[in-house]
Amino acid sequence: MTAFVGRRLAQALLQIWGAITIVFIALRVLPGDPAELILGSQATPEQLAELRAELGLDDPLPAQYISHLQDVVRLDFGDSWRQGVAALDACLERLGPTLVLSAWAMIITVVLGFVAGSYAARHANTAIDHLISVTSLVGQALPPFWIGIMLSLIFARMLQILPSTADGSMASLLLPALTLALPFVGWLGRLVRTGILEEMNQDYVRTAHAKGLSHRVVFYIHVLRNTLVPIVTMLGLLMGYFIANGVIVEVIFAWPGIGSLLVDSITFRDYAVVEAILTVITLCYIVLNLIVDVLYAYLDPRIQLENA
Amino acid sequence: MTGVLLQVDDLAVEFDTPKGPLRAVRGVSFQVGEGETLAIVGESGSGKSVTAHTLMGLVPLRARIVSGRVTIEGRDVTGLSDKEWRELRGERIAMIFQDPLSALNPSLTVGYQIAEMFRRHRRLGRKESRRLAVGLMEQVGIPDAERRLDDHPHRFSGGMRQRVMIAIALALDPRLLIADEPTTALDVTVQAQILRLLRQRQRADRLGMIIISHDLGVVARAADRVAVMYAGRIVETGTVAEVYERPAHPYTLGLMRAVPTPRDGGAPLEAIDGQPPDLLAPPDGCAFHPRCPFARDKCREVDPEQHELGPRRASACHFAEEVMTGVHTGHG
Amino acid sequence: APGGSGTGPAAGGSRPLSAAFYQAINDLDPHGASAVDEASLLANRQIYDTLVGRDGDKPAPRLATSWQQPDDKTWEFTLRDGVTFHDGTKLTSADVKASLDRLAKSDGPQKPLWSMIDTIEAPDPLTVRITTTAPLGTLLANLTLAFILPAARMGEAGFFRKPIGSGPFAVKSFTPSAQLLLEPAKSHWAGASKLPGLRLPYIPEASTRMTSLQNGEVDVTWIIPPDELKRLQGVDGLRIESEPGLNYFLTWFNCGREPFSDPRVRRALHHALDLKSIVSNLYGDAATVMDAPIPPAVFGHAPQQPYAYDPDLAKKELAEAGHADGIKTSLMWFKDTGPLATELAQSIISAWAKVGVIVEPQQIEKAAWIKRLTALDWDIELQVNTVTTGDADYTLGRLYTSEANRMGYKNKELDGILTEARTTSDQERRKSLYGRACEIIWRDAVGVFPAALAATYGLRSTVQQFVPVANSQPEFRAVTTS
Amino acid sequence: MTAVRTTPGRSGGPAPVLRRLAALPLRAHLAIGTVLVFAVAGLLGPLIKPYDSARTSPPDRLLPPGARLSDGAVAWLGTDQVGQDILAEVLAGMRTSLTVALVTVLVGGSVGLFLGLVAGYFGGWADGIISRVGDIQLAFPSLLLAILLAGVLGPSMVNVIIALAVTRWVIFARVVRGSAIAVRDREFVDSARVMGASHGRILLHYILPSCLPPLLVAATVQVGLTMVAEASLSFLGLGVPSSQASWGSTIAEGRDYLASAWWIAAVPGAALALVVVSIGILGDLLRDTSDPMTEL
Amino acid sequence: MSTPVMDEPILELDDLVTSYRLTRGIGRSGGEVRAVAGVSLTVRAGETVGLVGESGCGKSTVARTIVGLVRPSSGRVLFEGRDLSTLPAQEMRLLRQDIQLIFQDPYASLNPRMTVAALLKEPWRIHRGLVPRERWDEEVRSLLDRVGLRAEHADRYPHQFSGGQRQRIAIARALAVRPRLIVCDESVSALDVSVRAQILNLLKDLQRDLGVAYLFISHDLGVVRHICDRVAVMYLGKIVEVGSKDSVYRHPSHPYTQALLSAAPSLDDWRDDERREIVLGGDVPSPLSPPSGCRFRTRCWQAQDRCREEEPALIERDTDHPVACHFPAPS
Ligand SMILES: Nc1ncnc2c1ncn2[C@@H]1O[C@H](COP(=O)(O)OP(=O)(O)OP(=O)(O)O)[C@@H](O)[C@H]1O
Ligand SMILES: Nc1ncnc2c1ncn2[C@@H]1O[C@H](COP(=O)(O)OP(=O)(O)OP(=O)(O)O)[C@@H](O)[C@H]1O
Ligand SMILES: [Mg+2]
Ligand SMILES: [Mg+2]
Repeated sequence: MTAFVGRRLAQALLQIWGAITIVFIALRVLPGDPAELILGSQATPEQLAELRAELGLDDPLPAQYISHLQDVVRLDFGDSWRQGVAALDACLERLGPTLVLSAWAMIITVVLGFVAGSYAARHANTAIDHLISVTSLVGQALPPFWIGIMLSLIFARMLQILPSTADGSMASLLLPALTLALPFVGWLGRLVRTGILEEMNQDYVRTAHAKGLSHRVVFYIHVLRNTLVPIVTMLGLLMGYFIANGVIVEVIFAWPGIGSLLVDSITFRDYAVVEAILTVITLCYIVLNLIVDVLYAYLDPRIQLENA
Repeated sequence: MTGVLLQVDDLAVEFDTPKGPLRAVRGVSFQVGEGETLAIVGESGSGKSVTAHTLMGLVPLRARIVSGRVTIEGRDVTGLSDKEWRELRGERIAMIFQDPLSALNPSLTVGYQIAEMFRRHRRLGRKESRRLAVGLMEQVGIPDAERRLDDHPHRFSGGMRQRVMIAIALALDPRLLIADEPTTALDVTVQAQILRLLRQRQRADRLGMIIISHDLGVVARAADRVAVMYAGRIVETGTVAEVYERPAHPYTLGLMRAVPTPRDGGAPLEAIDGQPPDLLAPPDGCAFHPRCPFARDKCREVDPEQHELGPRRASACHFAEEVMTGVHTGHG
Repeated sequence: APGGSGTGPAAGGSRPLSAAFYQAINDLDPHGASAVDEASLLANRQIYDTLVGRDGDKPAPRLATSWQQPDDKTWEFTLRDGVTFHDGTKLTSADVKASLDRLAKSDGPQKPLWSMIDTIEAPDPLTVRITTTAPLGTLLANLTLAFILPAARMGEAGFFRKPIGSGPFAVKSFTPSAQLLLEPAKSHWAGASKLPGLRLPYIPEASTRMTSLQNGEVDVTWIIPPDELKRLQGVDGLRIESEPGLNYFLTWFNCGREPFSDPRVRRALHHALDLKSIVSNLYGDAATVMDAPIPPAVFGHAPQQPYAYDPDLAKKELAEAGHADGIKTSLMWFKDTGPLATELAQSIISAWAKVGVIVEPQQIEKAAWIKRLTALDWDIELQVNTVTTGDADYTLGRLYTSEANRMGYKNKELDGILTEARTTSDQERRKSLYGRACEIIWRDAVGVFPAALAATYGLRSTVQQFVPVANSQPEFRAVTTS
Repeated sequence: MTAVRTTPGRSGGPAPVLRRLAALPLRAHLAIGTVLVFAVAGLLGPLIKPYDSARTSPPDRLLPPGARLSDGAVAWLGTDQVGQDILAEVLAGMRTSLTVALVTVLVGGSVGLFLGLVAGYFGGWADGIISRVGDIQLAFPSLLLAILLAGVLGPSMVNVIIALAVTRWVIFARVVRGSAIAVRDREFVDSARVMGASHGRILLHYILPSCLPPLLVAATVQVGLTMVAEASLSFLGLGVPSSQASWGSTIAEGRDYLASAWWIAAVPGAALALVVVSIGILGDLLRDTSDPMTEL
Repeated sequence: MSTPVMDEPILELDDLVTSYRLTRGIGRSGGEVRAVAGVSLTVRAGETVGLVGESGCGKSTVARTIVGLVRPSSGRVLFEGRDLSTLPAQEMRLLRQDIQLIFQDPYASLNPRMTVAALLKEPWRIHRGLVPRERWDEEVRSLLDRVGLRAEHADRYPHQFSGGQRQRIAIARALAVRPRLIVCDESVSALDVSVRAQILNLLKDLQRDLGVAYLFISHDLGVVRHICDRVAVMYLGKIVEVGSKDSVYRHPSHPYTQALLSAAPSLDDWRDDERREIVLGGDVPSPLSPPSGCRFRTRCWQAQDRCREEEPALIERDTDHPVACHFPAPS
C-alpha cells in the first residue's frame, strides 16, 4: 500500500513538474507583456524597462525557469500584479467556491445519471431507452454556455424562481451546478447503462440467480457494485472536468470560482496567478486520481495496490 | 432406484435470432433418481447447457420453452412464478458452473457469497451465517476456513474456487445438483480432487446429480448413467457400462472411437466426418445422417424416436440394434 | 458558501443595496496597478475620499474645503476639519502628504500624472502645500484621482484586503473580481449613508446582469448594453437613467505610415462613413456621434464641423491622393474594448469597402493589442478611450503630442498648444486652448471619432436619490431605498 | 447503369452493404441523412448564399426570421446584430466549424495514431515516455489547456485548431495504444513474428488494422466534441475571430440576444446540436459494428 | 523432401532458463518469474516429443522460447547444432522458417482481416524467393488440399470457418514455409473430440509424408500417448521425467507422473469404480516462490527431509528414461 502510494506520488510529482513546465513555456513565449498591461498605454519606455527588470522578465529564459521552479517548490508564485496579493492566496480564495460547485454538479450528475442509466438498462432497446440515449447526446452536443444562459433565462428571468448569480444562498447553486452537470448526466447514464448490461451478462449473475436470490438482491448487491468499479474511475475524471468546465459556468453565473479568475489572469498576463491556478488545479486533479485509484482498489479487490 | 427427483418430458427450447428461430433443445426427456448421477455428454453446441439452465428456471435471454414438462420432486415447475422459482433454487436444486472464477462475484468475499445463502433463504443473522459458512468450507476441504472467509475469490486457486462453488450449491441441502462442466477449466490433478469431492458429497447426501461434460473420460469416472446429446436431442441413454460397452447410436460410437485410448496403439483415430448441423436449419430426418456411416434412405426422411432397448436404455437410431452388434463385431 | 452575506431576490428590507458595474474590481489599492480602472475608481470613491471632486466640469471641494495658488507652481489646500477614517482616527494633512507621496512613487498607471510634483508639505494638520516643477494646470483634475489613505496603516501587510478610508462606506469583505461588500461608515462629513449596506458584485455576462436586474437580485446596474436599453424601458419596476459619458470610441490612423501619412486619405475615409446611421442603428440612445476628438462631457470640448457622408467625394479624394485603385489595409481592435465594438468595426469596414478601401479585420487579444499599439505596429485601430479625469489634458495632452507619438502624428503647433494648456492654471485660457487643439486634430483627421457613449444606468424603482454620473463612478452615499 | 452482381461465397460486395444499410434502425437513417444534408449545404452554401463578414447593414439589425431586408431580399432565418443574414452566416459558419473539427481530429488523430502505435507495440521506454507525457497533459483538464493555448496564441482559426488538437492527441493515442497492446499479444501477431515478419510489416498489416476501428469511433465522437469545444472557446473570446463566421462565434455573439433576438444563437445552436447528435449516433453504430467478428 | 534419419537431433534445449520480469509502474522491476527453470530436452528429426504438465508449469514458455518470441535468460536453444541466440539477425530470420508454432486457439491465431489465401501467402511475402510469385496460387491450392480444405476456401475469411477448419488453416500456414520442426502448443485442446481426432490424424499424416518433427505440448495425457514417440513431464518449470512413451506410461517413476496418470480420466474408468487413484492435495505452487529442494515435495506423499534440502537432478539410471526424484519408483 505505501509502496503504491509512493509510486503514485512520484508519478504525481512528475505530472506537476510537467504541468509547471508547460505553463511556463506557454506563458513566456506568448506575445504580450505584463509590464505594458500594468503601466497602461501611457508608460514611458524607461518605466517599462524598470518594471520588466523588477518582474525578472529580462533574465534569460533558463534562469527564469530555474528561479521559477525554486519559487514553486516554496509555493511562492509571486504576487498578482492585478490584485496586489500573493498569487497563491488569490487562487486559494477562489478554489473553495469552485470545489463547492463541482461537488454539487457531481452529486446531481451521479444521482440523475444513475437513475437514468439503470432505468435505461432495465428497459434496454425500448423507446424510452432510445429517448434517454438521444437526450444524452443532445446534452453533450449543446455548448455548455448555451445551456447555462437558457437555464438562466428560463428560471431566473422568465419564471423568476431562482437567482441567476451567486449570492451565497443554496438556491443560487442550483443553476450553475445544473448547467455543469447536464451535459454529463446523459454521458454517465449511458456509461451506467452499458456497464449494467455488460455486468448482467457475467457468469456470476447467473450464479446469483441460481442461488435463488431475488432480482433486487442480484441487482443491488451483486451487479451494481461491479458496475461501480469502472464508473468510479470516470467520476474522478468527471470532477476534473467540472473544475475545468467551471470556467464557463462561473462566467455566466458570476460564480466567484477559480476558472473565471484563470481566464481573466490569462487575458491580463497575470503570470503568477495563472501559474498558481494551474498548479493548484493539477494538484486537485492528481489528488482526485489518487483517491480514485484507492477507491478503485477498494471496490475491485482484484486490483491489488501492491502490484497495480 | 428409489424416488424420481427429476422428470423431464419432451423439453424443447428455441432462441430468437435475427436469422430465425434456433432450435437449441429439441424434445429432450430423461429422469434422475435419488442418489443417482446422470451424465449428459455431447459436443460443443449440442444443447447441454441450455437444457441445464432450463431445469434451473434460468431460461436464457431471448430463449423460450416451446414445449415440454419439467417435474422436480413430483411438482410441475414449468409454469412457476419468479418467486416460486427462487424458493426452489438453492433449496431443492442447485447448480455449479464451468469457470469458477467468473461464476463468483469478484467484488464480494467468499464468505459473504456462501453466507448469503443462509441470510437470504433462511433469514439468519450475520454471525450465525458466517459460522455455518465456515462449517461448509471445511466440509468441502478448504483449509484454514475461518481465515479465508474474508478473502475475495481472486485470491483462491481454481480448485479452491470450485470448492467454494460446491459449498454454495450444497449450503441448503438441495436434493438435486446440476454441474455444468464443473472441471473443464481445471487441471487434471485438481479435476480429480473435485470429481472425488462431488462423488463423496453425492453419496453422503444421496443427492440426485446431473453432471455435464464433453469429456467421455470424466463421465466414465463420475456418473452412473449417461445421456448422449447431439444437435439438441438425446440420442442415447443407459448406464455407463451399457453405453460405453455397447453404444447404441452411431454418434456415440463415433465419439468413442475418436478418443485415443492406450489400446489403439497409435493407429489413426476414426474421426467423425463433417460438421455438426446448423440448428437454424437442421437436416430432414435424423440430424446425424449426413455424418453417419450407417445412414440409409429412411434416416434421411424420418427423424427417429427414442426407442427402448431395455429398462431405462434407449436410442434414437433406426438401426440401433445393428449399431450395437456392429461394435461387437468391429471391436472384438 | 461563496459570495458572502448577500441574499436572494425575495429578501426584505435589511439587505444591502446591490449595484453591479460591468467591470471587475480587482484591487482596492487606489495607487496600485489597477488604480485607473473604472471599477477600481468606483470602489475607491465609496471607500476613500479625495481632496477635490468634480461638479460638472468644475472642481468642487471635498476633503479640501478651499485652495489657493500663492504662485504658479504652488498650491495650498485647507482641509476639512473633523473628518475621520473608518477606525475613528482623524484625517490630517500628514495622511494627505503620505498618500500623495506614495502615489508619486507608485509604479501604477497614475505615475505619469504625478511626475511634475516637486514637494508635498504639511505645515499644519489642516494645510497641505504642493509645489510642482512647472506650472500644472491639471493638478486639480488629477487630484480627483488621488485617494487619501491613513498614513499610519497603509503600509500594513494585507491592508488592502480590508482597507480603511474616510469615504462614506467601510469595507466589510472583498473578493477580487467577484464581490465587494460595504457597510455605511458611522459618520461622513456630508452625512452618513442610510443604506443597510452596499454590495458591488461583478457579473461578467451581460445577459446575466440584465436578468439579475430584472428579477431583483441587483438594484442598480450600469452600463446597460445598447440593445437592452429599449427593452428595459418597458419593464415594470425598472427605470433607466442616462448621462453623457466620458467613454468614447476612437479610430486612429497610423499617421506615420503610408498611406495614412497623407491627410487627404484620412479625410477621405472620414467622408466614407455614414456615422449617423451606423451609430443610431447600433447604439440608439446609448451613444451619440462625436463632434470633436473628446466627448462633450469633458472639460475642453469644442464642437467641430462634422465631415459630411459623401462616398463620391471620398473616392475622389482618394484618387487625388493617388489611390484610385483603392487601398488594402487593416483595422485592429480587441473584443471587449467597448459595447458592440466588433459590430462597430464591421460596420466601418463595410462602409470603407464601398469606397474601395479593403480592410482586413484584426480582432486580437488585449495584450497583443497593447503591444502592437505602443509599437506603432498597425494601420488603423479601434478602441474605447476614457477621459478619466474629465479634463481634456488626460486625453489630448497625454496622447497627441509628438513626444507621446501614439499614432505617428506630429504637429509642432499642437505640441505648443497642449503644453501651454497643461501648464496654465487659468481654466478659461485652458478651455480655449483645448478648443484649438480639438480643431487641429479634427481638421487633420488624426482619427475618426465615431461615438461618445452615454453612461446608462438601470435601476429598480425602489432606488431613490440616485445621481447618474458621466464617469460611471456614481456615489451611493445619498441613495436610499423605499 | 450496371447491375450489381454478387459472387457467391464471398463476403462484402456492394449488395450486402446496401442490405446492411437498409437494415439499420430509423435513427441511423435520420443521422446519415442529416449529416449528408449538412455536408451538401456546406459544399454548396457559398454558391447559394454567399457570406461576407465585411457586408454589414446596420439598418437591418436584429430582424426576425422572414423579415424583408433593406435591399429587398428576405432573411428567412432573420438577421444578426450587424444586419447579416443568419442563413448565410450559418452556412459559412458550418464550413469553419467543420473545418476546425475535422482538421483538429485529423491532426490529433494522426499524431495520436502514430504515438499510440509506437507506445503500444514497442512498449518499454518509448511507451514510458509517451504515456508519461500523456499523463502530464491529462493532469491538465483539456478545456483549460485549450484556453491557455488559445489565449497565448491569440484568436485565429489555425490557433484554435492547434489548441484543440494538442488537447486531443492524448485521447487518440490512448485508444490506439490500448488496442495495440490488446492486439500485440494476440496469437495471430505472434504467428507473424514466428514467420519472421519485420516490425514494420507487423505494425502495418496486423496492428494498424485493428487499431483503426476504435480510432474511427473515437474520431467521430471527437468531431462532435471538438465542435462544441470550439464554441466554448468562442464564448470566452478565444475562438475563431468574428470576421470569420463560425457556429461557435455566432452562438457566442448571439448569447446577449437570447431574450430579444433568439434566432441568432438558436439557429446555429440547433444546427450544431443536430450535427453533433447525428455524428454521435453514427459513432454509436460504428462502435456496435466495428468488430469484424460481429459481421458474421 | 528427403526422409531424415531418425536419430539425428534437430532441436536441443540446453539448461534453458526463461524468466518474465514483472513490471510495476514506471520501469520498476517487480521481481522475476522463472517460468522455465533449467530445461534440457532433445527433439530428433521426424519424431514427436510430448511435453505434458499442469497449467502454468511453463510449457508455453518453452515453446515461445524455442520459436524466439521470448529470449532465454540463460541456456541455449540449438537448432541443428546451431545456437539460435548467437546467430546474426539475417540468418536468424532464415532459420525462423524451419521452426513453426501452432497455437491452441484457432480463433485467435489467424488474422481476422486476411483471407485464407492472403494468410498462406504472407510467409512468401516475408521471405521473398521462397516461392516464386507466379506459383503462389498453385501452391495455395496444394497446401489447402494437403490439410483437407477445398480450393474455393481460399477467398474466405477465418471467421467463416469452424474451429477444426481454422486449425487446418493454421497448420497449412505453418507448412507454407516448409518447416523442419513444428511446435504445437495445445493445438488440439480447444477442439471437440471428433474434430480433435481429425486434426490428430492430419498431423500424423503430415509427419509421415513430410518428415516434420513435432514438439507436442498438451495437458491431455491420452492425446500425448496417442501421438508421441517420447514424452517429457514438466512440473513448475522443470522436467521431472523423460522417456519413451511406453516406458513413461507403463512405468512412471516420478511420483508426479504417477499422480498425473492416475488422475487422467479415461474411457475405461467406469470399469473399476474403486480404483486406487492417487489424488494429489493442494495446487501447483507459484513459480514466483518455488519450494526449496524438490519442487514437487509440497504435494508429494513420499517426501522426506532430503527432498526439502536437495534438488534432485534429472538422472538417467539404467534405461533411457531419466527421472528427477530422490526416491523414484523402480521401473
Ligand atoms: N444466447 C444465445 N443465443 C442464440 N443461440 C444460443 C444462445 N446460447 C446458446 N445458443 C445456441 O444453442 C445451442 C446450444 O447451446 P449450449 O450452450 O447448450 O451448448 P453446450 O452443449 O452447452 O455447448 P458447450 O459444450 O460449448 O458448452 C448452440 O447451438 C448455441 O449456438
Ligand atoms: N508474459 C508473462 N509475464 C509474466 N509471467 C508470465 C508471462 N507468461 C507466462 N507467465 C508465467 O509463467 C509461468 C509459465 O507460464 P506458461 O504459459 O509457460 O505455462 P503453461 O505451462 O503453458 O500453462 P498453460 O497450460 O496454462 O498454458 C506461469 O506462472 C505464468 O503465470
Ligand atoms: Mg455449455
Ligand atoms: Mg500454455
